[in-house]
Amino acid sequence: MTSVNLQVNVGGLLMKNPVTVASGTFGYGAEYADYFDVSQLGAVTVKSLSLEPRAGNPPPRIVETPAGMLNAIGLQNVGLDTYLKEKLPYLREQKCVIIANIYGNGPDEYAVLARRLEDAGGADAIEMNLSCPNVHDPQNACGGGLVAQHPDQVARYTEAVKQATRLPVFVKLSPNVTDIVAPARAAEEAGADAVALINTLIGMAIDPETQRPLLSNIVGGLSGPAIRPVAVKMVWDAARALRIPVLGMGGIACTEDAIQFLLAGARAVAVGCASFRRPDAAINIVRGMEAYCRKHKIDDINTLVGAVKV
Amino acid sequence: MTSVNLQVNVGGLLMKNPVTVASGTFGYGAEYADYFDVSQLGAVTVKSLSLEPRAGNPPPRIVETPAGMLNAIGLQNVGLDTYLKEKLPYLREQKCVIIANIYGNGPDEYAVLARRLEDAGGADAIEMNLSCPNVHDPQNACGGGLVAQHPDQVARYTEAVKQATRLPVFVKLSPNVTDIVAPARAAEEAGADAVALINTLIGMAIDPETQRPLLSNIVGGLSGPAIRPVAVKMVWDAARALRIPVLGMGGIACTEDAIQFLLAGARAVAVGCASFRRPDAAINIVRGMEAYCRKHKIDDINTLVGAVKV
Amino acid sequence: MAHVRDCEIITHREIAPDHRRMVLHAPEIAVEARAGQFCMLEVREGFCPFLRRPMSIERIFDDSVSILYKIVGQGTRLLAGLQTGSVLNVQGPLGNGFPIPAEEVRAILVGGGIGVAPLPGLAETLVARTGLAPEVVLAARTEAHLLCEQELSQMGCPVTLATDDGSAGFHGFADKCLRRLEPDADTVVYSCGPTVMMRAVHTVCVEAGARCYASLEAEMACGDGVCMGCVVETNTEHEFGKMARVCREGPVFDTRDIRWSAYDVR
Amino acid sequence: MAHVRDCEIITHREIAPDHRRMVLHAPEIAVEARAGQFCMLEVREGFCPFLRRPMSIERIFDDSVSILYKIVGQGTRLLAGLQTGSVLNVQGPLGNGFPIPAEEVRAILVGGGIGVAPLPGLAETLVARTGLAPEVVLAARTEAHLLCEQELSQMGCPVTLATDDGSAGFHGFADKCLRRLEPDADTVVYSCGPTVMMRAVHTVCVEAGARCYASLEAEMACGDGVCMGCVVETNTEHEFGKMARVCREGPVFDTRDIRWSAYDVR
Ligand SMILES: Cc1cc2nc3c(=O)[nH]c(=O)nc-3n(C[C@H](O)[C@H](O)[C@H](O)COP(=O)(O)OP(=O)(O)OC[C@H]3O[C@@H](n4cnc5c(N)ncnc54)[C@H](O)[C@@H]3O)c2cc1C
Ligand SMILES: Cc1cc2nc3c(=O)[nH]c(=O)nc-3n(C[C@H](O)[C@H](O)[C@H](O)COP(=O)(O)OP(=O)(O)OC[C@H]3O[C@@H](n4cnc5c(N)ncnc54)[C@H](O)[C@@H]3O)c2cc1C
Ligand SMILES: Cc1cc2nc3c(=O)[nH]c(=O)nc-3n(C[C@H](O)[C@H](O)[C@H](O)COP(=O)(O)O)c2cc1C
Ligand SMILES: Cc1cc2nc3c(=O)[nH]c(=O)nc-3n(C[C@H](O)[C@H](O)[C@H](O)COP(=O)(O)O)c2cc1C
Ligand code: FES
Ligand code: FES
Repeated sequence: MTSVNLQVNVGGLLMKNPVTVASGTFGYGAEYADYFDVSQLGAVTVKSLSLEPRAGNPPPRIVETPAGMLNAIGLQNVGLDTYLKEKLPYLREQKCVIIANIYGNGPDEYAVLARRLEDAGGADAIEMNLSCPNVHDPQNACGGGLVAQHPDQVARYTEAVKQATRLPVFVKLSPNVTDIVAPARAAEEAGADAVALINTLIGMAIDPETQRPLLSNIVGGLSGPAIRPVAVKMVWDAARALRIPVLGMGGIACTEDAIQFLLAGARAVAVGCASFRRPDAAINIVRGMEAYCRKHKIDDINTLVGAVKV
Repeated sequence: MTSVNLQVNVGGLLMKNPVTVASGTFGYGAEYADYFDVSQLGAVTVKSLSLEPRAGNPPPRIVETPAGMLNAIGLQNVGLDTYLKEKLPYLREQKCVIIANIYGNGPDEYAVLARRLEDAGGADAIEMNLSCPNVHDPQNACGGGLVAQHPDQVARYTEAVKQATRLPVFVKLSPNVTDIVAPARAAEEAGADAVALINTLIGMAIDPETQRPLLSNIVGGLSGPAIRPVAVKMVWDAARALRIPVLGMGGIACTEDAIQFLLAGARAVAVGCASFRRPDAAINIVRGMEAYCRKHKIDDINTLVGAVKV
Repeated sequence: MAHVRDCEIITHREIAPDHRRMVLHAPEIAVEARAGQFCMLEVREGFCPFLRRPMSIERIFDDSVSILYKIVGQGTRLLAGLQTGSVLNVQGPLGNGFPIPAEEVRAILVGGGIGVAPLPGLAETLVARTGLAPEVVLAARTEAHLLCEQELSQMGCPVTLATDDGSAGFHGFADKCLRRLEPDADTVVYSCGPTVMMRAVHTVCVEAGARCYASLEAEMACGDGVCMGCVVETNTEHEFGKMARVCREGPVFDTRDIRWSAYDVR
Repeated sequence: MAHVRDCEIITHREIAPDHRRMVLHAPEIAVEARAGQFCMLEVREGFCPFLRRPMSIERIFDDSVSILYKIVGQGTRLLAGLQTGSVLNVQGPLGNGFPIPAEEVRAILVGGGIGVAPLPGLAETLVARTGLAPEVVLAARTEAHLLCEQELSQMGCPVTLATDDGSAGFHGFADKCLRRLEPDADTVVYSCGPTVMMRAVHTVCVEAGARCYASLEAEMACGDGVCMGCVVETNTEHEFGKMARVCREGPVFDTRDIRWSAYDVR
């Protein structure tokens, strides 16, 4: 076997390997350039971008939990303009493939974000964050909850973005649903090119001494190895039900974790808060995948996708 | 302060302290008698009982995960008759308060189980397991999923049991729902005396070497400290929405964990798979609660319930 | 009666590549333990790894027990990092030991790889109770992986070695080697090792009409009979029917009671 | 440029009850580090605890750095258990150091409790760059908790002690003690310690017209500016507006830039 093909096509986005990073855990790429050449990743997914800069929630925003963490950042980000002016040039210079994760109030803002990103060459794919537990979208027309918890809303938001851009559109879903297939299918039917899952699980922690929540936002999103089994299961469910690809994430820390997601049906994976512990986690997984394929005599990583033997 | 009141009333069940064990993690009580006097717990909750003995799923049934585990036991149990004949006498002799967790196919079986348990003096309260991810109830009239994922079914099952017994009835719910309040409220409106939550989160793990699921049942239920933040959040949601009490569980391993649940609104708590690691985990929490109350100058543990300062 | 105790590590030595013996100061456990029982070890504080690790008791001393283990994954690697004098939380003794014949009887012990772990204690008990040292077949992949030969020889056991690669003793598998020892209806065979080995040993015993016991392994969460995680399919009914708990009804089973074919699907 | 490296623990000593100093062999980190920067330590392998622990660099040597820490919870307890010669994964140097005046200027360092940690390195740098040893106020609850007095004295720093209980030096808080030293508009004050102390020091400096820098703490996940977890409210705009990252825009801030009142609600 001379070489292993690691290239994957995620709903029209060509990635030279199936590894990206999870939005909000890798900044805008440059922050981790000290540790490795970030252009070697299949793609860099940037922190959720909103039209205007967002200040996020008051601190404390972080709590450590067993094998994971809760965050209640609240989507603090530089906003679209600053992204295009100050963050994008570095990523383009490095020749990174860019997945721009976006967050808006209502479908129109999502659409504007997508269109302006496309126009400015600010993204190679759009990931719609419909599932952040730390913010509230007043235009989610279904009496509270996350957009991703309401299939009809998922469809509405997805359609708006699909009409606004020709870039591949990924819809990022929440695990806090009775059946992940419902919103996933709604996204597919509305034209999404892929679904991304999972976002964090809603959680809460209380300090028994002060008797107050440990996050100023009271609740936050749970991530990390703790949630990996939940994520693998949801990827498996979604991948079997859909024709469009799944971008899998949730607790991936090493190659073996990433392989589980591919076997469960993910076309590509994103490494999230594991980077906080090991900034080179994602690139090590790229290397590990190649080694895994050689060991198992696999010449194309795509053959692993959904190949779990049940 | 002379003494601390630890007694709580969970929907009519008097417990001398707010600590029981989670069904399926403590057998029928006698198994742990080597380690401590199990009658010192507020109650002993027994493994789900079905009318007939159940063989459960084929092995492997257990996978370790970060800060937790997946299980796919499939409710293997001795069945009601053997329970009454061989397990109950010990519990009664020890003067344990008994929460009998039951599982049936369809509402009628649940009702029969509850009635027969009451008639035989086999329980002081009934906990309806409507949320086991490892079995399939063919009579759940909603096209798959768990009974606890369908509020209308929760109501139907709860009503059947409430008509069959005068014992306090607890309804055990699943975290795999979009909004825990919906099934919780359905249980309350159908007459439940308390809700118990959370059961395990559905999860999956794949062996990257063999490329096969690590559980013969493919999927299983995730428990342990990993899921604690999810459980605390759901207890908080349910407790604020309901008038009936909440029995909280999910990842409790020490006193501080248990206090979090009380502060979030649980009237009592259940210690689950933490007992596997430390068989005396539950009784240590009883002791720890008393110490906590003394330290914080609390003379009645009930004042902590729902007292989180938000 | 089982205990949960912080136990001091009295000695901890490498006995073969990736194999270690640990002696634990555990008076309450030692006094109750019988050959073939096991302990659950909390390999480190915190929740990663979350579960205890089951380990057979190798030998039972006055106020200590020894274990013999192979480094295979995270838990055993952490175990290997513990220093003499440090403390390990041990739960045990758990499960049922090997059935010991009341009178003098020919016994053959078959241990494969790290499966030899409970056999020194068993040999010792057989010598003490029946007055007769059992014969032993020690099998391993290569010579370097043969364990406890000296120990067993010193107890007076005639030891036959077998290696998969022929680097020491008989060239071939344990069951072949056992067959050569010609067990008969008056022989009792005890085996512990890989499932395929125990199954083959069982087959030999069935043909020879010998009694045969095997010490099984299974994924365990509680070790105490409460989680129902560790079951094996049996031919007869136990407390929970034909899905018997390895930790409670076992780990030692009469091999005729095991539904060996259930392993085919795994 | 930050690095992630396995570093050998060269020395590890208790310097006061529950307080330790650890010297780490970290040539790449040492060569880049400046006083006031910090490292993120992976206290142990595995996922419990999940996050690294931020620790200020105390002093910078040729090919090593030292840290000074207080045992307060699980992470620092595990750190305390690491033996000399063992290896710790270290990420650093991170954040911005203390601004160092170009010319000779009166500097006063105020350290409270374990907050003294970054001050020895700062004093050393000030001596090297400005030729003048800074004055130091060392404050702690009791005499036993006063840290680094000898070290700082040896660098030529006039050290004033202050204890909450009067068991050594000035009886009272650090800000009172600072006021007695009469800082003025030509003084630069550096402080590190409990938030209430730094805030009080800030107030003294505002009144005196002195420049004042403080090294802040916050819950950190990444230490690298990507998670947005560690923010503090500021009065001026930074890269991410008025919610500045302690790990990136800090940990050292001009105290006039901090919205101290934001701490009231916590
Ligand atoms: C009753 C009993 C007695 C045993 N006695 C010994 C002994 O004396 N010496 C010895 O070296 N080994 C023995 N084993 C096997 C030993 O428990 C495993 O090798 C060990 O748990 C592996 O842990 P790990 O973290 O290093 O490996 P990992 O592969 O990382 O373990 C992952 C998970 O799988 C479980 N697991 C892995 N292998 C086994 C196994 N073979 N059996 C049960 N669970 C397993 C672990 O408990 C853990 O939950 C025994 C097993 C049982 C059930
Ligand atoms: C930039 C910076 C520099 C620091 N320098 C030092 C130093 O030189 N010496 C020293 O002893 N301590 C220092 N600290 C504080 C130190 O990081 C905490 O004491 C330590 O993380 C506590 O960990 P633990 O597991 O023992 O405590 P736990 O209370 O169990 O920690 C639980 C969680 O809270 C976080 N946490 C707890 N306390 C703090 C804190 N004060 N600041 C930030 N996060 C915290 C931990 O990182 C962890 O995520 C510094 C903190 C920061 C942000
Ligand atoms: C600190 C933090 C910030 C995050 N911010 C975002 C975000 O801005 N947009 C988004 O879609 N997801 C965000 N996420 C969710 C992650 O992208 C990812 O879906 C989740 O963390 C699960 O993956 P992990 O367990 O590997 O971290 C964030 C997660 C963390 C931990
Ligand atoms: C091995 C195992 C078996 C279980 N069996 C049952 C059961 O029979 N009935 C039930 O209602 N819940 C069962 N559960 C769920 C627990 O009662 C509890 O809801 C869940 O484990 C969460 O608590 P924990 O994280 O503290 O373990 C089981 C859990 C485990 C780990
Ligand atoms: S390990 Fe739990 S029943 Fe055997
Ligand atoms: S700790 Fe992550 S941004 Fe500062």
